[in-house]
Amino acid sequence: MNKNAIISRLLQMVIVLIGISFLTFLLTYLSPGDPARNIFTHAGVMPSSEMIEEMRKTLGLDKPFFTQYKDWLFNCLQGNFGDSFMLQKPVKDLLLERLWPTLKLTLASTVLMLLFSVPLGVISAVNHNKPIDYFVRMITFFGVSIPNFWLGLMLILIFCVKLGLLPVVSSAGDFKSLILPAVTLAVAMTAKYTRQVRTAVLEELHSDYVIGARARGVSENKILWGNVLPNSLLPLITMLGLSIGSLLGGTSVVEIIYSYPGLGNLAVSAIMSADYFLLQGYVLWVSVIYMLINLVVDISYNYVDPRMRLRR
Amino acid sequence: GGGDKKDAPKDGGKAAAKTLVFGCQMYADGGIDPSAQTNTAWNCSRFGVGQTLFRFDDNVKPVPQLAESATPSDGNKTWTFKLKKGIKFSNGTEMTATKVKEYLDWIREAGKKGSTRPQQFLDFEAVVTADDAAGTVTIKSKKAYPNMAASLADPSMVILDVKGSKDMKNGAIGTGPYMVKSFKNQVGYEMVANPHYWNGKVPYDQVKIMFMGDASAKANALRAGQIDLAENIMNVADLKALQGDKKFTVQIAPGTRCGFSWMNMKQGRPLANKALRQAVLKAIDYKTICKSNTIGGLYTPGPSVIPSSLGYGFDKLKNPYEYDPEGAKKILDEAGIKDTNGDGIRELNGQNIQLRYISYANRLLNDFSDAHTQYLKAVGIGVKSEYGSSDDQWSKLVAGDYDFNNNNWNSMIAGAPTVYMGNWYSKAEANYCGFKSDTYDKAYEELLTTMDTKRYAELMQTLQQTLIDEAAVLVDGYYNSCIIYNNDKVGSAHMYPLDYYWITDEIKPAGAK
Amino acid sequence: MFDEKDLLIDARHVTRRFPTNDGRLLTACDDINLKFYKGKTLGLVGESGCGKSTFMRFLVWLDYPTEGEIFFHGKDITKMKGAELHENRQHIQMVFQDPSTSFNPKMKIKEIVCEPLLNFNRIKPSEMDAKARELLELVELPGDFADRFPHNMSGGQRQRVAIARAIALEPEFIVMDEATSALDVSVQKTVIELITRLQREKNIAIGFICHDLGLIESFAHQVAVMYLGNIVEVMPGEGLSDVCCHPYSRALLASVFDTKMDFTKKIENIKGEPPSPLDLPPGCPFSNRCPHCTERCEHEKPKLVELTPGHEVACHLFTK
Amino acid sequence: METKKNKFLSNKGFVLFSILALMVVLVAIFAPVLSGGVDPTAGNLADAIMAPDAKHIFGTDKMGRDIYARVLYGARISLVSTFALVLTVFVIGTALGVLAGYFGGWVDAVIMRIADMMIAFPGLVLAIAVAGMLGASMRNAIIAIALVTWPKYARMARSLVLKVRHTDYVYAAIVTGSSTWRMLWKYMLPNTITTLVITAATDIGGMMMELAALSFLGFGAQPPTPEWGSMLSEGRDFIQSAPWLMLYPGLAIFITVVIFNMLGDNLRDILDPKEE
Amino acid sequence: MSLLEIKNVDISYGKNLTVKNCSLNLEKGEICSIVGESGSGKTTVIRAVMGLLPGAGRVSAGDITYDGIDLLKLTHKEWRKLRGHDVSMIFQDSGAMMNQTRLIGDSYVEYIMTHEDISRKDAWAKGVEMIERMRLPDGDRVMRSYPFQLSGGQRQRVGIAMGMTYQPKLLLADEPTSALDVTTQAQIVRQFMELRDEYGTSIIIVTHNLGVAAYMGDKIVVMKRGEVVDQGEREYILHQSTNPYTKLLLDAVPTLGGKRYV
Ligand SMILES: Nc1ncnc2c1ncn2[C@@H]1O[C@H](COP(=O)(O)OP(=O)(O)OP(=O)(O)O)[C@@H](O)[C@H]1O
Ligand SMILES: Nc1ncnc2c1ncn2[C@@H]1O[C@H](COP(=O)(O)OP(=O)(O)OP(=O)(O)O)[C@@H](O)[C@H]1O
Ligand SMILES: [Mg+2]
Ligand SMILES: [Mg+2]
Repeated sequence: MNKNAIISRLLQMVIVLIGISFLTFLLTYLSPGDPARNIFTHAGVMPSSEMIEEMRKTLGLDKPFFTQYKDWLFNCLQGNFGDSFMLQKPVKDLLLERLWPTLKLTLASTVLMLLFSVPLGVISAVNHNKPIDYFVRMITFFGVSIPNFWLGLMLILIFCVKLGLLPVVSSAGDFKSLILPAVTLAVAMTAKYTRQVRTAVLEELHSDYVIGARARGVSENKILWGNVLPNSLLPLITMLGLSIGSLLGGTSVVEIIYSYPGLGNLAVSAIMSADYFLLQGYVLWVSVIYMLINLVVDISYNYVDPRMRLRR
Repeated sequence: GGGDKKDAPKDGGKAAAKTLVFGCQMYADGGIDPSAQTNTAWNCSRFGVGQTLFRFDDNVKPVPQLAESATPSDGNKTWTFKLKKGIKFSNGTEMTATKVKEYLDWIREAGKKGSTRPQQFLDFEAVVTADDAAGTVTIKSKKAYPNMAASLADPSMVILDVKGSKDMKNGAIGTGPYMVKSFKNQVGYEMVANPHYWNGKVPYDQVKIMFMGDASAKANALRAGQIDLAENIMNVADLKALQGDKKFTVQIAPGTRCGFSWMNMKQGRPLANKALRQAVLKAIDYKTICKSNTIGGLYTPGPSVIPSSLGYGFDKLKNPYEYDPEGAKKILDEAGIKDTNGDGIRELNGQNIQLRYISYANRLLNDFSDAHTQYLKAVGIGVKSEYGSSDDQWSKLVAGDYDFNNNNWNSMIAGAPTVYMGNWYSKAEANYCGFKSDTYDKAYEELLTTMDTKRYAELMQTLQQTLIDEAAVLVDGYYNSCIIYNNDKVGSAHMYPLDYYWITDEIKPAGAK
Repeated sequence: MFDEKDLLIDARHVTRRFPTNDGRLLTACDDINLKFYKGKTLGLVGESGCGKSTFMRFLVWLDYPTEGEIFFHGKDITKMKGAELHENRQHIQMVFQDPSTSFNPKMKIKEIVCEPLLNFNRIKPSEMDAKARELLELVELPGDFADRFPHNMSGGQRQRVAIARAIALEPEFIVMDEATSALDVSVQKTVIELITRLQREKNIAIGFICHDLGLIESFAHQVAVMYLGNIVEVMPGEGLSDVCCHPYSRALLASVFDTKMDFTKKIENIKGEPPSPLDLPPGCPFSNRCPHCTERCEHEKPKLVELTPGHEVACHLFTK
Repeated sequence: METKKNKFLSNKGFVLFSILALMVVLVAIFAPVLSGGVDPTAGNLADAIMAPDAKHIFGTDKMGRDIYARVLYGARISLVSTFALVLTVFVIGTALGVLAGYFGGWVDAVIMRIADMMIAFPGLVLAIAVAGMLGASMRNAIIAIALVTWPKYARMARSLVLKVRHTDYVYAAIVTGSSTWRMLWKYMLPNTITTLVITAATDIGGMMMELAALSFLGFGAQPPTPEWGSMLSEGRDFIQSAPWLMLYPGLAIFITVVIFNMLGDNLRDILDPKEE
Repeated sequence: MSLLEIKNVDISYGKNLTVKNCSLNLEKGEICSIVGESGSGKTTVIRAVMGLLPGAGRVSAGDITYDGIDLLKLTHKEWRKLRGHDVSMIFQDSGAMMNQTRLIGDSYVEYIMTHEDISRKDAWAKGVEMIERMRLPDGDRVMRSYPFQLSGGQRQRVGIAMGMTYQPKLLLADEPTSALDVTTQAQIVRQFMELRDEYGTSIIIVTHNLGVAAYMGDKIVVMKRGEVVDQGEREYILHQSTNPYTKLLLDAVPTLGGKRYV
């Protein structure tokens, strides 16, 4: 990817982000809840209508929709995402605080996934249609079919409650409390990627250059490890970017089950308490991070794969 | 497992630091600034940091804590509090009358920004004067307070060292048995014993407060030994299992909260029909519900909106609507509310009854609503449930967009049910159900002004009985607070009806006297 | 040589530039002037990527030139739009190179050959069977093929179907983009015979793209040699090997292998590769590979000049 | 045609899982019969949380409802909503993807930018936001997931269209004067269908789980509707004391998802010979 | 004894008998052209010689002997020694037969180092030398390129360079010029001829182009539907063969100055 392409990608990103910000704002705007009232009810106070009116004014909720949107967007651009009603803190601080735990969880599960899926996928592909291949495929099927919210609870039951090996509540965010959430997230991903690796390796094994290498007398081992595997991992890079992105926005269930102090957990409670600024900030942030990750992945993919790097 | 092994030296002996690990729900953001939100004020009291001049005892009566006595004069408009001697804040500063005044002035000012609304408990205009020599604080107000000791027992009135607290949010300096050592967002607090504590030796050297998400997490963490003590496990199955487990003690206190469903009696609403309401009450077996595996132990059954334990004459109330499904059917039949089209649902004014039941996931409310629905169906009353967020429930309540609306409220704001009873006063904004009764209104207006406790009790009796007679409220039951501990770790703990007090000096390690 | 009355298509100064991803311009066709006459075949030869297809695609509205005009019956077809374009499509049809990819694999042969007729409401769907048979017989295929799918046929048969589809509308002009290069020589021969027969019968003009000078010589009335987006020589098809004189044309000629050649002869060939169409040389496009390259060739681009009627060449060797 | 039929029937896995899938469908259809006429929403609190016994073979839940009946009826909700969801994203995604791929230019740009937007949207958050706006219900959960899933289909359809968009046979059809509508309908669409059907088939399991996950979080089906995800969420509090509350609905999801995943995979093997 | 002897070979893909009873002899230094219609089994035959039949392909009957060795009985290890060393193969698109994501040099070095115990540096130098011998200027630059960065003609020459690294006794070429422009085709054909003249390599070349087949081949084999229908010396095939298919083919070749249809 050259400079122009990156610039145009960034421009597209900006357009998409404006769209997202608008949509987010619209969605929360249209939500039936009233944030002004929520501030009071959250604190256990029954507000009078004057109190609500006053609060609406201080929050700027009495202005027309587009003015509100404009103000908000303008503030966001300056790094001010407003304050959370629920936690009474700047949204930016809250998100920053939660970002790292979620990233940590995402990365941990990704690493776990890679550790298992690559060898399994290769073994399966090399032994195509042999018993071990069937076995691995079977396992992967179970892996993708277990709902992670069920798996998580079962893991808690076994490892925390029955065996007492790991903490029930992962709020500490230390290494021990990372294990189960990461495993829960990794199971389905590992299953999915094992299949991907298998397919990719099989496909590569059928490509012309393998025949070429054989015709030159190159050994099968060299063909597999030196050529086929690196090539089949290339498309995985892009997939990985997408998965990391969707993990960022999709860890909620697992984070909730394990009381893990991450973004997903925060988002769900923001929604439950109609904490709109927090929610809007969250959506924007996750989208930006998601897009940035994908951009980085695309650039690196373009860099790693010479076909992309050097072709016109 | 259990405790924190790293912090506790294994050699045992006297040198071993005693540590308590407490699992609780994180309310608000876990802050303890009483001026910020109601919940942060509560946290300050609950975590053993701040203490009030008076506090509520097992009967929800204010009893002296930091103050010795409270004396009213000038028609209850002026109150003089005499402070106990020798009380120090955890930083060693003495709690003088000036310090108390400082706090009371500060909270009313700082509270304007937050949602605590300290003016509910102490009027903004009230003038506080301190007499350090006499050790008294005098408060003069234009408004009469039936019992200002109760008002000042609200957690927002914890006495803190305003000038000494550098970080009010997570490091407020109070007079409680424990003081904050460190705070970790979303994770919890590390507390240590207050070296200057006024009420004897502090039982634990350290207290770790861990925030945990849902009810079963607390139960599981208790079993796994991750925590020693937990508050309010709102899950009967877990609670029962823990009760049955010799390793744990479950302490249940009848609380001040009442779970009840508003019945919308506004014009044009089906429940404006009194016969229908009466049938509803008769159709529901509230005793079985509160005894069931699902709810049992967490709620105490009762027909009135004031919890039976609070001593507002519960025993003298008469309930004409004990569970009697046949009776319910009879009432309906007699009122002409019959099922003529044979679909199992009765019609009112020619239309199938389809009552909208709004509820939300809090303190088992959804379970009550489900149960009510089941019982009502059995007598031919159709119900459609709409379960959403608390926000949703609330907006529908205010908009009058419901037939039943289930919630759980604290009946004892500032130690008295006055505010709470206003919910059915026809001129109150908080009357969301359109209830109107002259008897009720008259009694309530008198309740607001009387300073006579006996008269107050009589009026309360009238109010409660009126609501029952008019079949105005569908009461779920009275919510019980609880505290659960691991017997190997904790020797004693106590739960009060008002759950302002979790970590107190009454919690002692196992084996300690 | 040709009667100007028979002039069917007149392409003038046609240029096509493609913007590339990195913002540069790729010149695929560079100021091309060509004339097509009724009932005659123009063969367009040249190396792969020199812009032959790009040019022919303008004639069937699959692409539009960046500059220049193409007149068909006096009207500039590059400006046509909407209904006018649709009407005119009937007159110009195309046969594609690869018979295996030029049909929708999910359609039956009869649907394929009758599609143009249905598109212009020339027949009703009920008449499809009969019409398909008729068309198939015209291209010497058994009528029963109407109910087959393309993948059940051989390459030569498929290419006949493609021709049947192209002539279904009785067009005045057919573009054939390497219409026979995917076929075996024996099949190629029969297809060429078919094409020339149909041309004679229906007086169709043909633009035929080809690599093989030997083949094009055998049936084209005029041949244009293209190199790097430029027409470097236009000459009559008959006796081509005698008159052709552009160094590139000669190189092409020398590259033809056939069974009647002298096998002991060493092959003469030109060196190197054509320059990238992304940066065209300022002078003659062939200058870097030409054995006769002079300094003038490197700086000045030669124009097409007429040597004899019907024979034009763009080379400094032949300009005085 | 003949050979195609054989291809399906000769694939043992496909036959097996088709039968199993059919059984799941039959369970859904005949839930009232199989449950012995027990109403899945009716119960008595007096019987709440009873361990499995002869009367309630899967035990009862916290409202005293029969879990066996609820699991059976749950198949109805799950299947109907999942099929509705898959169908919705399939139709919308394919249509938009085909349009974007065929027309290119600004049509493509607009559609794909919207798709990018929806993809970059954290799926669950949008789902919950929709639930917040329209209220929590299965229908809204479907809308929410559809909103974030259609881009996948659109992208796929688009890339498939682009693959043929520049083939000779498409150009040939344009040259012969085919109308745009015909191009889309006869050329672009059929070309995308097989792959997208395969994708949809393999997605059924995943979407079923996503819907269950939303219900689990309380943003999907509402009690007392017998839905597996919400049953799990209800049972979650009782994981220790009454594990049957979680076990049966969990198994139901797992088994159904496995069956549909396997079916989809076998279908892929049959329709897409490239894969193996 | 001939260098290569194919005797009554049948080749099948699974249950389909694709090539029937094929026999062919090749002497040292001889070039044999195989022509025939598409799908007639030309590629199959030379792949069988190389022991590289794709998928379920296998030789189901007959013998293939190379230099006295029965090729059908070789073990994997013996094959590896032979392939790329004594017997080389050149494909229609040599570029595609190299790993697209690795430098040509890397593939080349990998190849050299499987057959020879030399350092990477020497292997590289050897590659450069071979490439330059194929008249590609700047062999080092070519080695540092990816396959897709070269033009078709250049790639084909790299393929030939690789194939000729060990001066194989037998070179199998499957349509080595079909993907190229006519002018490039002429260059490649010329290079092939030079190989035989310089090293005495025996070549089997599969081609569609009868002109090329005739120009190169001492011997021409005509195949149709999996069978060898005609074979013999060039002169015989071009002028004396009575086989109708051969005649049909020859008749169809367009020749300059030959028959015109218009
Ligand atoms: N749509 C396009 N965008 C960018 N470049 C293009 C496009 N179409 C063609 N080109 C470029 O224009 C040049 C001429 O292409 P064209 O297809 O006309 O060549 P050709 O002479 O027909 O070649 P061939 O004989 O291989 O078919 C080539 O370099 C090609 O890469
Ligand atoms: N891997 C394979 N599996 C099954 N059949 C195959 C395979 N490869 C080739 N065939 C079949 O074997 C026959 C001969 O194919 P082959 O590639 O040898 O022909 P060819 O003469 O080289 O044709 P072309 O001129 O098109 O290259 C064809 O009918 C082909 O379909
Ligand atoms: Mg072309
Ligand atoms: Mg071949």
